[in-house]
Amino acid sequence: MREISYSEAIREAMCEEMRRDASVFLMGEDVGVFGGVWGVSHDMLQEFGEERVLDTPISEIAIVGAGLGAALVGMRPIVEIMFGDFLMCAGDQIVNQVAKARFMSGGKASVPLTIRVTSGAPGSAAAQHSQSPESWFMNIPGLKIVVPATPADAKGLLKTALRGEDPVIFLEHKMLYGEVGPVPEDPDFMVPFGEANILRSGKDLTIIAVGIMVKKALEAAAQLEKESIDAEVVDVRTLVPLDKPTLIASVARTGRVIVAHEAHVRSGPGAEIAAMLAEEAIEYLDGPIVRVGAKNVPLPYSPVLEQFVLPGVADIVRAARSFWPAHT
Amino acid sequence: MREISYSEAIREAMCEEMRRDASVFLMGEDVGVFGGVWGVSHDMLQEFGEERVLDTPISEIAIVGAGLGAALVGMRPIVEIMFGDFLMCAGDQIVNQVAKARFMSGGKASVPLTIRVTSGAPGSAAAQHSQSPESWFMNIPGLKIVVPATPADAKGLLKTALRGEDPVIFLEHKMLYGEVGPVPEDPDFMVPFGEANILRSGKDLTIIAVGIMVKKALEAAAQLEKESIDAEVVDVRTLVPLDKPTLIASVARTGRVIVAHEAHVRSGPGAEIAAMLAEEAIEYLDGPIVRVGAKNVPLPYSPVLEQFVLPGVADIVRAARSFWPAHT
Amino acid sequence: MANYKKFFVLDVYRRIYLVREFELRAIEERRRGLIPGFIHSCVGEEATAVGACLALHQDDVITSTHRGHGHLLAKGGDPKYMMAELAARSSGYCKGRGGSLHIADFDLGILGANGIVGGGIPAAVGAALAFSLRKEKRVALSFFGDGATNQGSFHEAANMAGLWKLPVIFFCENNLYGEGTPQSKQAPLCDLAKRAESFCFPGVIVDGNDPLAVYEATREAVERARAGEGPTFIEGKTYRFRGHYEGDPQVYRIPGELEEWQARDPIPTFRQRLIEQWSIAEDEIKQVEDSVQQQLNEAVAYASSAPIPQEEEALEGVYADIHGGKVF
Amino acid sequence: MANYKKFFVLDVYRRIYLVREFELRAIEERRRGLIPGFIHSCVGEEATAVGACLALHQDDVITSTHRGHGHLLAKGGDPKYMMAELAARSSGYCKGRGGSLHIADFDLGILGANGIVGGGIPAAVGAALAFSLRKEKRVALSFFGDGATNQGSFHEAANMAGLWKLPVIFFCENNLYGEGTPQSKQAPLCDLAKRAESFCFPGVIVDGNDPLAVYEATREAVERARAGEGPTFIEGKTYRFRGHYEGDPQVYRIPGELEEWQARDPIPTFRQRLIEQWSIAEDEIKQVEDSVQQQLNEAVAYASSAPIPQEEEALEGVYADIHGGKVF
Ligand SMILES: Cc1ncc(C[n+]2csc(CCOP(=O)(O)OP(=O)(O)O)c2C)c(N)n1
Ligand SMILES: Cc1ncc(C[n+]2csc(CCOP(=O)(O)OP(=O)(O)O)c2C)c(N)n1
Ligand SMILES: [Mg+2]
Ligand SMILES: [Mg+2]
Repeated sequence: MREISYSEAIREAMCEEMRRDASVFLMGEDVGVFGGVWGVSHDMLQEFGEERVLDTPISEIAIVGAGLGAALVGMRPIVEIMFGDFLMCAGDQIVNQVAKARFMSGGKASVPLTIRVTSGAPGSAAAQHSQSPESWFMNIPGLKIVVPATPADAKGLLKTALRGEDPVIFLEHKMLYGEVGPVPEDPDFMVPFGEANILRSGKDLTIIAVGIMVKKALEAAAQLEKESIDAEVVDVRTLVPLDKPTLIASVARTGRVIVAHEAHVRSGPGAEIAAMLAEEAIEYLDGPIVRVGAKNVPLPYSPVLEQFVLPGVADIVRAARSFWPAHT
Repeated sequence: MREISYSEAIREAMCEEMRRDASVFLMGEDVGVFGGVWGVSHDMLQEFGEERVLDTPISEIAIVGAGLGAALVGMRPIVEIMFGDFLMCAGDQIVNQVAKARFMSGGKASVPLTIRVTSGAPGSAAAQHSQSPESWFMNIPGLKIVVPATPADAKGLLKTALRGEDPVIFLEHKMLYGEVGPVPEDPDFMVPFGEANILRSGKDLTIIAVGIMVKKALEAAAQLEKESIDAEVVDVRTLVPLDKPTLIASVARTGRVIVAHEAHVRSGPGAEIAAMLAEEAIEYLDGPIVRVGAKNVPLPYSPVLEQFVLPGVADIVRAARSFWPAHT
Repeated sequence: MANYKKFFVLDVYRRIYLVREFELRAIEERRRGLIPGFIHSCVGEEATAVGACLALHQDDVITSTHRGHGHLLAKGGDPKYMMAELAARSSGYCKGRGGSLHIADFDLGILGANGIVGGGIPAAVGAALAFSLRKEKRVALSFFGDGATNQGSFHEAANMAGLWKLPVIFFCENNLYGEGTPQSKQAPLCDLAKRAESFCFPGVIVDGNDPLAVYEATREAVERARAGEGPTFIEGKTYRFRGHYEGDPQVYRIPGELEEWQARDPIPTFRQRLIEQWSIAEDEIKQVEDSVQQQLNEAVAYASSAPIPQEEEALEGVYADIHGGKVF
Repeated sequence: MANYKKFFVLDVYRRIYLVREFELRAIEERRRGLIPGFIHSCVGEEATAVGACLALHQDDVITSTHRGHGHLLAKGGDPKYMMAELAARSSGYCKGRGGSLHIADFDLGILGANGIVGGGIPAAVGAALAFSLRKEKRVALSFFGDGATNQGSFHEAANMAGLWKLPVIFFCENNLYGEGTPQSKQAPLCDLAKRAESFCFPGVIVDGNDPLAVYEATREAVERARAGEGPTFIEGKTYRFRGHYEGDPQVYRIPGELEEWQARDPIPTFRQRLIEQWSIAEDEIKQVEDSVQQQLNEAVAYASSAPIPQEEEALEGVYADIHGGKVF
């Protein structure tokens, strides 16, 4: 299969859907002339014109709210929020308007709105440009939350979002944009929501990973293999809906589990995953559910401090070894 | 001890601190002439005047942001956000400004800002006026999150907030305002953060409860007693900081745990509590960690639907019985 | 103005009378227990709702507020389904899930009432954006109060609309209060229409108690919008006769103010004009009034006997697609 | 204007020259690897920063932006500690935790740069509120860009300030771009000072490339503020010579625009005026320039040899009070 980057995969999904469906359009800060500050929408303005690739004012409330309004009258907007950190500028629109429109209207409102947003620490971007808002809206019924970890998933999950009828928060990790991998060319290639992906089978330990930590979990698994620890790596792919059956089945096989994400540990996405397992899979557990995530401090500017705060391969390896005290 | 309501206890804490410390003032929508839409600040305008009890425009961003700015130059503002649901209007100020100011400035900024906010469902107030934002900001380092369940704690915890140096989100459950209980008159009575309160000792089961669910947990425990189930009820009192040692010790004694809160189950405060226990106390557990909370749907207007969605005494009782299949 | 045909002005009267009587009936039915939730009545403000919506087509859209009954009725909402919604019934507009604050009907172009002050304004802009992108000659009109002009959402949405010359009308019902705080204590200017200048579209002030004046101002704005000339801000000066919500003690009112405005009550004033200006017989007016009363009797009867939702209905309508139940 | 003393104008020159050279040096040091993070330089916009801060006292406060180096230097920031912060060192202003986007020094009245567009404006209003409540004659000045005037935070904060006549100055540096989008595509008007009319305080337009014109406008605003006459909005028309951030491909620039503005470069322009208008000898100017170069050499030397933070420092300064470690 031809290989393209995560960034190109996202662009391809947008372009294909915009060609296919006139109701899809893209709007956000600097998505047009600039091509997106991360370059994801480069040259889309040229292909689709100013009416379908809209540079907006720096107005997150209006961007999300206008996306909602356009969706309510039949469009399928993609709105880009440049950094996940800025989602909170539009907090009310996301939580009280977008998420609840369908339910409050008795199921009549359809909000096929995709909010594309970058997440994660790109390196020394400090506390307001490095956050992983993975769990910020998980408590809010009505939203779906998608965390692609590979180019293929980025494309396939985005297509599912764009063809669906529900609002989706689509989290693109900045440090994954450059990742290259095989991506199907089939224009109808879609990855369904709510299906976790077992990327590596293993019998000793399950590593449930979110977003960029999938890559690190695979690296950790490769290291652990040398220590004769056979780790299974599961990519959740979507946090809402969460594929409980796959996660539970994996834990049932291995009896040990690490949940890894770049978000802060406290009330990160791992909290929900761990709590779900502690409720529904406790009988399979042979040890604690260990969470690996950013320490509970804002992201620091200094590379030394930042690396200390962020979770890495070594943290997963260390956590895995802790299940077998002889190893540590 | 004399008994006063939760609402009066909050008012008393504010008044005492305002008398004691000229840098404390109250600002929010309708807190002055109206006395707060929940009546909490009634007649405070009369005592303290327009310069210390400020009616603001309907501008949550400005209210929280002005609180931050005033705090940065030495004031100790109390800002009231009328409904927890509206916190998201000021999401950026809370998450990116207030929470991070100290850290980002290398520890130099002090933000002694208390954000008082109502939470919970008052009955048929529907999806935008009933939410329990208990966990919305738990992922954000830099904030403290306080959930008083009794009049005494309301007063004592608020005083700790007002005399502290850190930003606090102080969640007042609307249906607790009328609760009456003993409250110390000592003007220096304070309840420290990070100390859970064991309200009822029991040996069979620990019910960790948040906010209004403390009351319901006690009711459930009384019912369970009749079925010879001896439940311990622990009030977390503060979600950040969380008193892990007390929670773990309780679970170590009982081996069974229910976490109860009014927030939605998914990624509610119980997710973090359960995950923490699954990580640090799993060896003590004789069964699953059961979460009792609102179902994962927006709060409905209809009383029938709302009661179905909200967690109640019966849900706790049912969850408790599930540990002893013979009971169910 | 005398140019209006008799049947037209009689119909205008029917509409404002319907709004008034609907509100009074709803208040009455709330007192009697049929209606469980809050009511923010628009008694005294019927002329803005009716005058504005008269200038719209059915396929034009509105967004409304917490004080929305008049807007909804004026845009074609059926009192039966509205009353049933207020009574939290399955056959109400939102199947009992939304209540007064969240009534919506997409077939009628009612994109929703709103519980968040200023929360619906961006969606109206988004709808207008969709109309503009699709080259449809439809317009969006957003109702909001004086208090809402102090929200960031208003500013961001108005800027976007002015920038892109979208077919949207910002209709501000300036009733001199935001909850218990006078408008003069919420903003430093009393003619809010001036705020349109920040966004380079016209701001028009109109007697909000005169339905024909409102109609004419809105008609002009609609014409401009349909002609691609962009938004208009209309400020209707009016007054709320009852509490912010039913039960509001109204301690904040300036003595004499209510009486002054009641002397300009839109209902009897317009009724008198029917007789004097259009020589309509008392009898004919009575007939209209009777038919409205009849309609409301039916609405109340309908609501009273409409089915109460079943518990499980609470789980419907959160998502279009629940992925095999995984999203709950 | 010719009235200014020679030592004063020479000092003004020293300041703008310092800002320019600091930026160039920082850019150079970033290229050489001393500085790890992004730099949003203010090259071309030195006169607004310097002119505005000249009108302030040390105990007046400012809030700044992502393009804040000039503001901070102008308010008295020490290039040594600034450079050390950019180099992520322990002796930087924020101990390496904040970086360029978050430099603050409360002793100098620098309440903080900001990574959120418009994010610092409400805090300036809050500081002004505190000054006003305490009857201090201090003022707050908030710097922000043209793009920030489209944020809800600006609107809410400006309304509150206008309403309460607070001693705050809204200083808009209109550099014709917000990131890659021209100002004219972000708002429907180019004279943003007009927006002050919405809040009933004066809006003043000034040549942002002339430090004395900026100084005079700000001095007047400061006088008004200290006299209790409320806020002023000052719009300094200026232009950014370099990319939005270092590395920005700048595809969005209108051909010829940069050259036009470079012809009005504030540094050589003002230098020439020193010679022509104040008859200052080339030699004297050179001396000033040399001393600035010397200062910057020292700053870079200081930063280069300053200690790199230790990992554990990341855990400091999140809270004032960590409750026995429980908050992590
Ligand atoms: C964001 C937000 N803040 C506060 C409230 C509480 N609240 C509901 S209505 C209201 C007053 C609104 O005033 P205005 O916009 O003038 O409308 P009116 O009630 O006068 O029709 C307030 C403060 C809210 N619903 N949403
Ligand atoms: C709320 C928010 N949205 C978007 C951004 C990304 N961003 C950083 S600077 C910038 C442009 C700001 O333009 P302006 O206010 O004119 O300031 P300038 O960069 O021109 O000095 C943008 C969009 C941000 N930091 N914060
Ligand atoms: Mg009003
Ligand atoms: Mg700019």
